[in-house]
Amino acid sequence: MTLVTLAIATGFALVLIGLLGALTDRNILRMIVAFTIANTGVNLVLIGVGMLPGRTAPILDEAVSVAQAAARIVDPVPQALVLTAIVIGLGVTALMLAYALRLHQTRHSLDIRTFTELKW
Amino acid sequence: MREELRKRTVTAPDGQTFEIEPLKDYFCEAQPQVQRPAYAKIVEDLFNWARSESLWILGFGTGCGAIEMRPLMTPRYDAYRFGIQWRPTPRQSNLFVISGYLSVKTLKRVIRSYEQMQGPKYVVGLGSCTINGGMYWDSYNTIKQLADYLPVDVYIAGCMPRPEALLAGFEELKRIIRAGKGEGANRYAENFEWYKANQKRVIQDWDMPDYNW
Amino acid sequence: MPFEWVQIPYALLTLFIVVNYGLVLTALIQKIGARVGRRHGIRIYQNYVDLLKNYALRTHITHGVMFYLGPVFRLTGGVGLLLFVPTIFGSEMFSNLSFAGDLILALYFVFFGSLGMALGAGESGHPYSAIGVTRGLSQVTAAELPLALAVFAVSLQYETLSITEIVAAQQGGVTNWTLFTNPLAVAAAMLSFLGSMMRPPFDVVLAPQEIPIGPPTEYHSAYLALMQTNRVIFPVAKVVIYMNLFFGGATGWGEFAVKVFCIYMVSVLVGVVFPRFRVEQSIRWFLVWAVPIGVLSIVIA
Amino acid sequence: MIRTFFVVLLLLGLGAVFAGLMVGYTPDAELNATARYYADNTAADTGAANIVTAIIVTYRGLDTLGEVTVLFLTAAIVALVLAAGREKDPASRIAPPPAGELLTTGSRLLAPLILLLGVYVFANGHLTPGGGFQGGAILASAVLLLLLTDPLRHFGHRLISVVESLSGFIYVLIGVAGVVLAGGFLDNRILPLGDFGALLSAGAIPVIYTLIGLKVGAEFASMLVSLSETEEPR
Amino acid sequence: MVSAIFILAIGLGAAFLLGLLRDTWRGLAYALTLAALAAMSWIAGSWLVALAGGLGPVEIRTAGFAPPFAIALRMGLPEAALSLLISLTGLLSAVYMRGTLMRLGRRAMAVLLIAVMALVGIVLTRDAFNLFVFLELTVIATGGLVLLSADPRALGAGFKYLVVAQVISILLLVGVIFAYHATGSLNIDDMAAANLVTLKGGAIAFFLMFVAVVAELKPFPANGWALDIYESAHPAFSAILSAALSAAALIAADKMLSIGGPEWLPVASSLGLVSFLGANILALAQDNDRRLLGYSSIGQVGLVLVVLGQRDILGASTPFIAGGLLLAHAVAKAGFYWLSGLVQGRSLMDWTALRGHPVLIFAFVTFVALLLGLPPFPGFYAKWGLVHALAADGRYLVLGLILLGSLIESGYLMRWFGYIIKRPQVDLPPLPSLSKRAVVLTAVAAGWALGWIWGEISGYPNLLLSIPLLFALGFLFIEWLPAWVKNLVAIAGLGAWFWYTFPGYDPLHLIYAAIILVGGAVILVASFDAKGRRVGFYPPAMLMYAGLSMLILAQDSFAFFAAWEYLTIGSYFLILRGKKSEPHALSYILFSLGGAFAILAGLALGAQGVLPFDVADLAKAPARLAPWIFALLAIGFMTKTAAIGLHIWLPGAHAEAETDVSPMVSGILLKAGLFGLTLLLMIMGKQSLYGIELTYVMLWIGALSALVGNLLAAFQEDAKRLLAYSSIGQMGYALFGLAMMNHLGWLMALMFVINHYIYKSMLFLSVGGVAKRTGTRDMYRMGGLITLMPLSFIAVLIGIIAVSGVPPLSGFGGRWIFYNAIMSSEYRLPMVLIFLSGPIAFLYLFRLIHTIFLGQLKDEHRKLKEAPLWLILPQMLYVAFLLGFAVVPGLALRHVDAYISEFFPAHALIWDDITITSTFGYWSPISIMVVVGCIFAVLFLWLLVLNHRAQKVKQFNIVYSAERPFRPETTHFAWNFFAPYRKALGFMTLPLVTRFWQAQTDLLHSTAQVSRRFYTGNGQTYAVHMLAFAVAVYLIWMGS
Repeated sequence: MTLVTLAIATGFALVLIGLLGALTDRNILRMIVAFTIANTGVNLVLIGVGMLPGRTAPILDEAVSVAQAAARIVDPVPQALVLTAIVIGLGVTALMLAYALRLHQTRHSLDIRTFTELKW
Repeated sequence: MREELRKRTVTAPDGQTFEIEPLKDYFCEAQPQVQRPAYAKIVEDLFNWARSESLWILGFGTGCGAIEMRPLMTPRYDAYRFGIQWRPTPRQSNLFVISGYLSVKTLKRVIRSYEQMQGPKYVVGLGSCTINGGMYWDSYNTIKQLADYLPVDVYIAGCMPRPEALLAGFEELKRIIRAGKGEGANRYAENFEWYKANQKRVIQDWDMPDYNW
Repeated sequence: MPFEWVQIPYALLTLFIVVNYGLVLTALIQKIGARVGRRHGIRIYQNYVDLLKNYALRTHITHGVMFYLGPVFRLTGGVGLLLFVPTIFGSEMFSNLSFAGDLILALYFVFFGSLGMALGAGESGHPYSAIGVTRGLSQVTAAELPLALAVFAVSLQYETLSITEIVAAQQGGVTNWTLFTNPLAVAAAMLSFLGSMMRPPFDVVLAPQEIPIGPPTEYHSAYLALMQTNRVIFPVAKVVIYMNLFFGGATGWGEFAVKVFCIYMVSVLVGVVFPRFRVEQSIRWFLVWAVPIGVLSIVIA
Repeated sequence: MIRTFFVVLLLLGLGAVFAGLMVGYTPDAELNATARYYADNTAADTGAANIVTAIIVTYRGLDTLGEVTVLFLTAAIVALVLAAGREKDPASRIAPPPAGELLTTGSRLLAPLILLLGVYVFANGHLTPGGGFQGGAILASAVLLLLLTDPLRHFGHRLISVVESLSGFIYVLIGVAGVVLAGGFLDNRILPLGDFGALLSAGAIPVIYTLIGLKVGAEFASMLVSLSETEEPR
Repeated sequence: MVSAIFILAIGLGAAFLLGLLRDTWRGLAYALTLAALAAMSWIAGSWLVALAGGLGPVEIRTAGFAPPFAIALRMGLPEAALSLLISLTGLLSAVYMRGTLMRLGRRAMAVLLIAVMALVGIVLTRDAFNLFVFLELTVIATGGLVLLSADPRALGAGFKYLVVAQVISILLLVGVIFAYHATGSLNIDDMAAANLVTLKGGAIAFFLMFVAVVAELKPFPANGWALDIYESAHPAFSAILSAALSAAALIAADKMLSIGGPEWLPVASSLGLVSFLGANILALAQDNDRRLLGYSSIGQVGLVLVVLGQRDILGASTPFIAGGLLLAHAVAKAGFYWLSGLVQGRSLMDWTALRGHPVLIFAFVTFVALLLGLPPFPGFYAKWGLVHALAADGRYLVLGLILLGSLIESGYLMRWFGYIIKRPQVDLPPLPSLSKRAVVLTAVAAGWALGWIWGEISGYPNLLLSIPLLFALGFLFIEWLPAWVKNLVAIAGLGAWFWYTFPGYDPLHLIYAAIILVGGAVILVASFDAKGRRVGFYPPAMLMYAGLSMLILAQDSFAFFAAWEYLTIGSYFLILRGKKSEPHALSYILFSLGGAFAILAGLALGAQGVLPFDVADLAKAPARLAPWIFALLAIGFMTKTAAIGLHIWLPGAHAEAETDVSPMVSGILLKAGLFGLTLLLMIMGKQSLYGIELTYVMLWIGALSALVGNLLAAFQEDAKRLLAYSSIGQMGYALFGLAMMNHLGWLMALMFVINHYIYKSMLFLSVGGVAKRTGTRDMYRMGGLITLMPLSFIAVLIGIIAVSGVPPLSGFGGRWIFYNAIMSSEYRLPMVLIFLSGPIAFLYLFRLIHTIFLGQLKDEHRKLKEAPLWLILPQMLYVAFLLGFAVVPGLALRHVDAYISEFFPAHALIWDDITITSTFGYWSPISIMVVVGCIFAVLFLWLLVLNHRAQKVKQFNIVYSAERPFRPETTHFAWNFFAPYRKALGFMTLPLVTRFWQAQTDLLHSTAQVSRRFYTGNGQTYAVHMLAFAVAVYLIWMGS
């Protein structure tokens, strides 16, 4: 197993673990943490997919000239994407935390099962 | 007076209220009139013959004497061959056989039925009870003389009279009719006040119009 | 068939003959019924006397316009029915007013009188009248069905709806009668005939003693006389239709008298030996026994 | 229990999907067309040495604008959410014990340094690893430090909000300028590309990254401040 | 033209600018927000105009580089339309939410702006990852906007939404990155060009992207979270969610499908169908208005997804169809949600508050019509096109399920409308806010405008521009006039239209036209009786007449079907006006729409995709399909004529309608079905299916209808129900006549058409007049009215003689033709039923006249007056006409007879001077009349001579077994009139059909009740649903 596949496999495993936590734990804070884990896993997958074995970071400097760049650097696109993904994940997490805070303030509970007044 | 015959106030669907006077509103109040015979005597004679040969008896047994009417329908007496038959409705009958004693309660029904028959109409009193009360002469609740209440054409005496006597009585009635003397309905109309007074004297709970059309 | 004025007196003549024939016939049939009970029964002219008496009554009441018109409707129905059907085959004189319509007219005109009568009886306000009418209407729905089927079968058989032509097709011997050429239809029709003659076991409509006498309970005097007149015309008119459709019609008054009598007697014979059916019983009876025969007749035709 | 079992079953299904992806995956030996284009042309197109930065700020600038907007949005909503639950009267809150002298002085010493580092990181985003987001986060960490050391410190929402909004608005304006002056929305060539590898090069990229840095720092700070203000009394 | 990128830039810039404002400058902030939204709308609108003007789609590059190296946007016609939709919805919602936004301040406004911007971004972007970014922006903005609600439960709903959104975003991201890996590009067009699904690993990657985007459509059953938001969010936000977000998500799904290629179209279709059906079924069980609307949204979106999934056969018309459905849905649903903000209660019953506010009711009706795809709204054109395409390609299952779903949808929407109009009004008046009402009315205007636009681009004559329809709609604007003025206008309109179109009719059409237009005008005479303004009567009535008159003029199938829908809707509103008509009107509209769908399917099958399709070309339908087409159309038309099995709507609908409405819906409306059947049989003739001749089946249906209709009529206590059941029987006769497929059968059917119009209108009017005076329709409560209401009595008398077919009135003519017709028919067995049902008619007819007019007069009726003059007047016209028609039927019939000879030459009648002769018999109406009249007159005179002195007696002067009656009530024999008959044949009146349909609806409702338990309200469970949905789709896809 190469480093790349290992990274991707680990990423997927994190996603699954995160989802398992998010779907079975009743506490909403722990659900949020679990989603963070899953997001991390996704980010890892993103990076892993852009990885080309044995290449270097996509920064042009003395070590990597423009002419050699195509042969020396890894795929820069996933790296750019992962940044966006991280930030978005962060935003959603923050929002969920704020929700959790408000839910706790108004309902004095963090159990997801208590917020079922809307149903059917 | 019975509750359903008392005056009452009703509300129409459109909301207005008004009074109902059942005796007035439900029943015709006209008095009976004396009916003249046909202008030509020969026509009237023909009619009288027809009337006499077509006696339709109201199927209303008022007392025990009614038992003597049934044999008339049997093969033994077979009154049909004399033009006599029984009708279930007073409208179509013209002969009322008061069969035996007549209680006051029944009298009321008899009067109503008699008045609902169409003239000319005839009354036959059957048995002694209709003549003088018979064995019920001192009963507080039967009438004694039928003729006080209805215009009787023929009395058939006996207690009971046998069917043969009835047949004989009918033959007598036919003779009377043919002779143009079967004018009971007209007598009733002429002496209406008198009959009514007699009737009302015995019938205490009079709750019908004076004449039942 | 063009109309000529002379047809009016001819039609009246037919009417006259039929009325007298009917009066005598009904008395005769009553007499026969009495003889079954070992009585003498009424005199043969009794119907004339009763009729005369009723016309001669001196007092009358009326419950209203429809009550007044009911008997008129009734008798119009009877007279009309008689006159819309040719009585004597081959006779211009006694083909009456059949130029106005064919078999269908006759069949539907049957209801004209009943309808008017029902309305008149209804206006009398007597509950028994209405009960009688409901019984009559209920029974007629099932009783008419076999006849309708039979008529349909017969008109299919002769491919015409004209009564005259149907009669014509049956001429030339007894075997040409529908009775023999289409026995199923005739059987169905005759069962239906029983139901329409107001005789036991199908006389629950009048049901004397139970609902006094049903629709005519309030009728009397001339009203009743009109209805009595109808009662002698109407059955004869009806029997004439049966005679024309199924029994070869009549070529002369003699044949007419005999055939009508015989056909009429069918219902009498049944009537004197059977007790009365309730409405639902008679409906079931017709549906179970008569209708299948009728259906069979049109399926085969 | 049944639920957990069911979830595990589902995740196994999802795992199968992922396994399918893994099976179908072979690492590229060569860069694909897009990546090759970036490797070959970034320097010429944008003048940025850090290809990732070029992609983030220019090529996929719209994503980044969205990203910034996500943060802005989150900050706004967090403020909304928390404002709704905030107690009206700050006076009723019981003051925690004051921070010690050591903490206060130490944080005062560190904060400017941290801010400086942050500015360095985003200002050099087009040349070295790092950039506006990273720099902004570092900026916000200074605020965090201050909040941790002195929970009573009151930050001016106004300043944060002005920085946040103004930087965002200018970012959009620069984007629009790209439409007007150059090839399209967020085109960095509205400014000269300059010398490859210099600090002031790569057109508008350093400007945008600076704005992003400021904005991200302000957003995070705003969120942190909002959260700190909801701290419940003990 | 301003670049489309400015829509995004303005939204964002304004959002950021809002942050610069002081928190207290809320007015300014609000103004800025509105200005930004208006500017966005204006840009989108200007693009829409330009693109509609023929400009091709424009690609917008960002950063100055070509895709896939930089993100590209595209502005095409669909994008422009949806951008406009989204930004306008945002603008209007912002206007609507003024109070809330002002309270919460600039941050909330910024969130709103960003939400709208992000939605437009989803629409415009052509980049997969960019799509993800905008989706996430939408998610977060939604998370924020949910908080605008005053409902404390919204918090929980928002959190559930975020949980599910996390799962979705994980799937989407993984999908995007692997898709990028497979194709080397993030551009959607590149992915499509590279045939992603065929690449290694690409299929699963696509699957993940696809399922994530579809999940944004809130597909049934993975949508509990969305419903909670719909229920608890601010209505204006729900409007955005339902209208704008759905639109955006749909276009995202469309982009995905463009990548996935044809292989994924069936998947999309199936998911859409499941959503459409499932959501609509579940909506049946809802009693919360917003949740119901949420389900309806999900259903509608599912339908559009189906359309997208059918693009392989829809081809170039996909945008027209999908757009029609989507825009109609968006406008209607946004309108509904805005309207729900005006209603204070949350139960469906609380919407009764709208009653008494005609404008709001009109808004509601418009929205319902938009949603259901009724003409002239875009959904109608869209469904028309969709159904035709599906039928042409043989996708019958999809077609059937779509129609079924639509029917269910109309079920709960129409039921709701019935509640609003008829249920006891709650004491919570709608909010008086003018701005909110203005927003709602804008949606109404938009709906009608869309209708006009779709009419213009449909390629058909614009439905909104037909004169009869405009005439009917015109009554909306003169509702303030008194009823008699409107009535005059209506009568004049009908007359003028008849005069105007008169030259164009052949004899057959002339009969129908005369009944509809002249007959309609005569019935309208009775409407002069109404007092006041009678709001809400004339528009639907004239809509019905418009539909009817357009129906007989229709040449192509489109015009025909549109007219059919018009008359259905108009009559529905008319029927609903009755006092207790709510359930009956509902079953009417459901059966009618079901029938209409059958007609639609039949026409579509017949057209085989060739449009416009002349109805007469049905004759050229391929032999394989012809019987099916025939059956579908026949079922549709027979629904209208209430043939047995499809009849249960009729009695209630006709009986509960108003006095002058009953004759309209009975005397005239039923003829629409007969007209359809006439056309159908004339064009398609005899058809066999599996060796069974369909006309033979129709014969049986007609005969059974006649029998059961008559039988049931005999057992009714309610006079108008009696007449209604009688109509079923009469229509059975007519159906029978048509199905005989011979000359005389048709002549009889057409005679029935005329006769039934006359006597049923007359009877309904007279019975209605009596009911009006007596205050009841129960016949046993009446009685003895003959002297009080003699004219009504005469009308009924003549009517029943005519109905029963007794000579000498015109009914007999029908029977005579009927007998002659069956003589020449090949089939015998069904006749048995007809023969049986004939005399049964006497039962109910006698009951009708006896129990009302004869028998014993009731105390409280002693002072009744004759029915109002305006009701009597048309009745007397009918009486005169009946008598005239009885004497000279040839005036009308001989032309029809000649016309029918073109189709069935055999057995034509011979019309001599006074005698009518057929192959079998003859009939002379005048002679019969004269003979009967003479006999009657003579006998009457004779009786007068004898009994002229008869004593008039009163009602209790009857022989009563020597007693006397007690009360009229106990003496009037009327209740359970045919008790012995019920004993004999009552088994045939068991409500089997009612039970059958009841069982169907019960089944649907219990399914809904059981399935809704599935939505436990637990956010985690919803996430599990989501995941399960994804896995299930995967497994199904793997399996196929």
